[in-house]
Amino acid sequence: MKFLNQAGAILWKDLLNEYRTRDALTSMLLFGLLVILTFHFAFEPDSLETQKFAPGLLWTTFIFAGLLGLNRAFASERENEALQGLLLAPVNWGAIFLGKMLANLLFMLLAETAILGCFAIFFNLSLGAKIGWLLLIVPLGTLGFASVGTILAAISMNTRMSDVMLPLLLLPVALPAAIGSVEATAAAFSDPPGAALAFWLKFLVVFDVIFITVPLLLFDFVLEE
Amino acid sequence: MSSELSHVVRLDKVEKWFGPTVALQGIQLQVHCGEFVVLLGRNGAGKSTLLRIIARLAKPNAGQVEVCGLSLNQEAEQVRHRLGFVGHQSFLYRNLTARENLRFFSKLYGIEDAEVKIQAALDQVNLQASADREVKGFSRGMQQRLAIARATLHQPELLLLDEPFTGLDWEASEILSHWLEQFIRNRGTILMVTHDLEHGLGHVSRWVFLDRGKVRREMKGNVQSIRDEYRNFLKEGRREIS
Amino acid sequence: MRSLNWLLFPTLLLILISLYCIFIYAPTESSMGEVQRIFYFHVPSAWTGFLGIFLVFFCSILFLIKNDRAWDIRAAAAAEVGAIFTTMVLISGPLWAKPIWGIYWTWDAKLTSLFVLWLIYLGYLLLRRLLESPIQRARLSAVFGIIGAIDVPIVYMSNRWWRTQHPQPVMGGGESSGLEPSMLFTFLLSLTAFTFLFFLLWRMRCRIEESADRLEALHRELNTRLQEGK
Amino acid sequence: MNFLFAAYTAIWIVLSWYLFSLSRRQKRVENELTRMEAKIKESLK
Repeated sequence: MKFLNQAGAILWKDLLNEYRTRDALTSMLLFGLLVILTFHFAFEPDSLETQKFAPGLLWTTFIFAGLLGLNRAFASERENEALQGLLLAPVNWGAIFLGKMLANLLFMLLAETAILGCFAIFFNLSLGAKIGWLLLIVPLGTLGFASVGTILAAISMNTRMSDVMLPLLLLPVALPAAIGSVEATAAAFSDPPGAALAFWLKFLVVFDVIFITVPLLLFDFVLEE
Repeated sequence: MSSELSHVVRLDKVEKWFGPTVALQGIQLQVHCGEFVVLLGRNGAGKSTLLRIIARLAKPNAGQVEVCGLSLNQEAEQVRHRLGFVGHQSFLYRNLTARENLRFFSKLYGIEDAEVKIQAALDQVNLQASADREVKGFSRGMQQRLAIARATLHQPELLLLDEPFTGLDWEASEILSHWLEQFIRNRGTILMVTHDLEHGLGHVSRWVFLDRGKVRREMKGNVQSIRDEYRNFLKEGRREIS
Repeated sequence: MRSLNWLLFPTLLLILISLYCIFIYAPTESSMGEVQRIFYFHVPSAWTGFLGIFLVFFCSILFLIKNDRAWDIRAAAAAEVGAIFTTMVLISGPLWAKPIWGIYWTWDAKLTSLFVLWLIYLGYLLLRRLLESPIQRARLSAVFGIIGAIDVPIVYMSNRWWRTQHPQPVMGGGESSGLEPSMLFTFLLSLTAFTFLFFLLWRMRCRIEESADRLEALHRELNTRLQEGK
Repeated sequence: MNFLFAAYTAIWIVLSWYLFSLSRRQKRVENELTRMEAKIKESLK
């Protein structure tokens, strides 16, 4: 029970910290809008084409906006030189991982809903019935990125070029989550939702389970001096 | 406040190196309950490394470390309940208010009826006025006082201080020294690292001289009596090197 | 070179024999012609690439359990040698695909997961270079080694299932499907030769790290002697 | 035919470069080691 309180405390601190500065959310959202702008000029899609490209474009925006958020994952500890304060506390470091991951997940989901909204408006995409499916696919896919991303952010924060190191480590490892999410979204977007949708959702669940338990076991080694 | 234990801190043949440079060699050190021990020495003598090893922020390459009778590797979590650390950095979150910082740490340390204790801690270091102001507006002195409140919120038995007086104005140093006296009076144990002899050393019970990673000498007595001893200790060290 | 002898000579011998088999003994494959001989070192180097990441996984776990520098050295060496072999695969693959399919790269499940494996290797090696403190470097690269290794089969699975949506020319059929006995023999021989070569290079790389550690220990020894002014 | 030759030489170039770099690193460390041992012996006198 103490484990959840501690994770909750870290989540509460990160939410409060983000509420005060709001720098992670704004940067992610602005980045999303910029990507949509570049997509417009790069592809000039009419609504038929965007229907076909939507899953790929959407998730590319989510992934790279998510990367910005993950880069900020341990920023509050780094900028305030407060990481040692956490290590001094009698905290199971898995709780730190859980708290940080949930915070990152929340920020990414918030940014993604906004980006999805802009996407629908700018590319006048009729989401309508698909919203239901998206409410299932987006969190599952983002959870995969948030969990692996949090532990890799904790690893790359110790290197000199952490904002270059994180994408380099995360993108190959999180590729299955990207494939699963895009395929599931594509299946959801086809009029009678494709048969593969159920399959890829199950795949995402398996990926998420693996990449939440493994980091929970390994996180003690990541924070040690 | 502290259990009757022969030694609060025991270091046995502790070694620490970073690649080719050796930081600590064969350290034998004991700190008994209620003692106020000060580690003296030039910068780079290994004082801070030693403190970080006791605070379990760093692991020794060899040797045994025991805090409050608990070995650091097995019972790390119990040790952290009994240990308070104040260093150069304050470990505080600048965008949160003083009260929110203390609330966060009280949750981490699992402290019951936290609000009452937070208010008491803030009164003790007289930061009640700015309790709900964001820490980023605090002076260095105020931050250090808040850091002390944070480090002692969970009533630790052992307080580790890493040059706490650096950068403090007169008033903050006074509050800090008074506060240390009080901590010692309630049978707490303090291990402090410093290289200046001006502040808060009224109640020191033992001085440990550290140089080039080794405990060279231990002395008792008040600040005045050891001042010149410390000066020629430094001169001696310098001659050997050159 | 004492400990290397039992590895060096058999490896050299195996390589020479397999070279002979690949170019002379094995018959030319009917449909693809001479260029099919690339198969005899393309697939074995892929196998050694996967062997490498498995060893990184295995040694990293043992390092985290035992906290013994020797396992960290073995993991790092396995990653470096594995990366070399994966590079060889990514060079020979397209050179084989061009004459047969007319295209340099097919996003086929095997080749794509090898490409991701290569990226994971590069991430691992770059991570090791960017981490200054030896303790942290060992531990953090072990953690990433484990995560990366767990990910490789998942990448292969997701690619294979992705493939079933729109099938593409699959690279050279199954490993040894429809091979004449002499071809099969040459393939297995080349496979053992590559495995021996892998372990030889791995052993050599470990020895360099070990002597570098001894050097560092001597430096420490010298520093303490000088400090003490003895 | 020349693709076979190209693939084959490419592989052996990569392998021999790596072998060469391994032996170079090995030699460098070994020289340093012998030099260091000499220095230690001399500082013992």
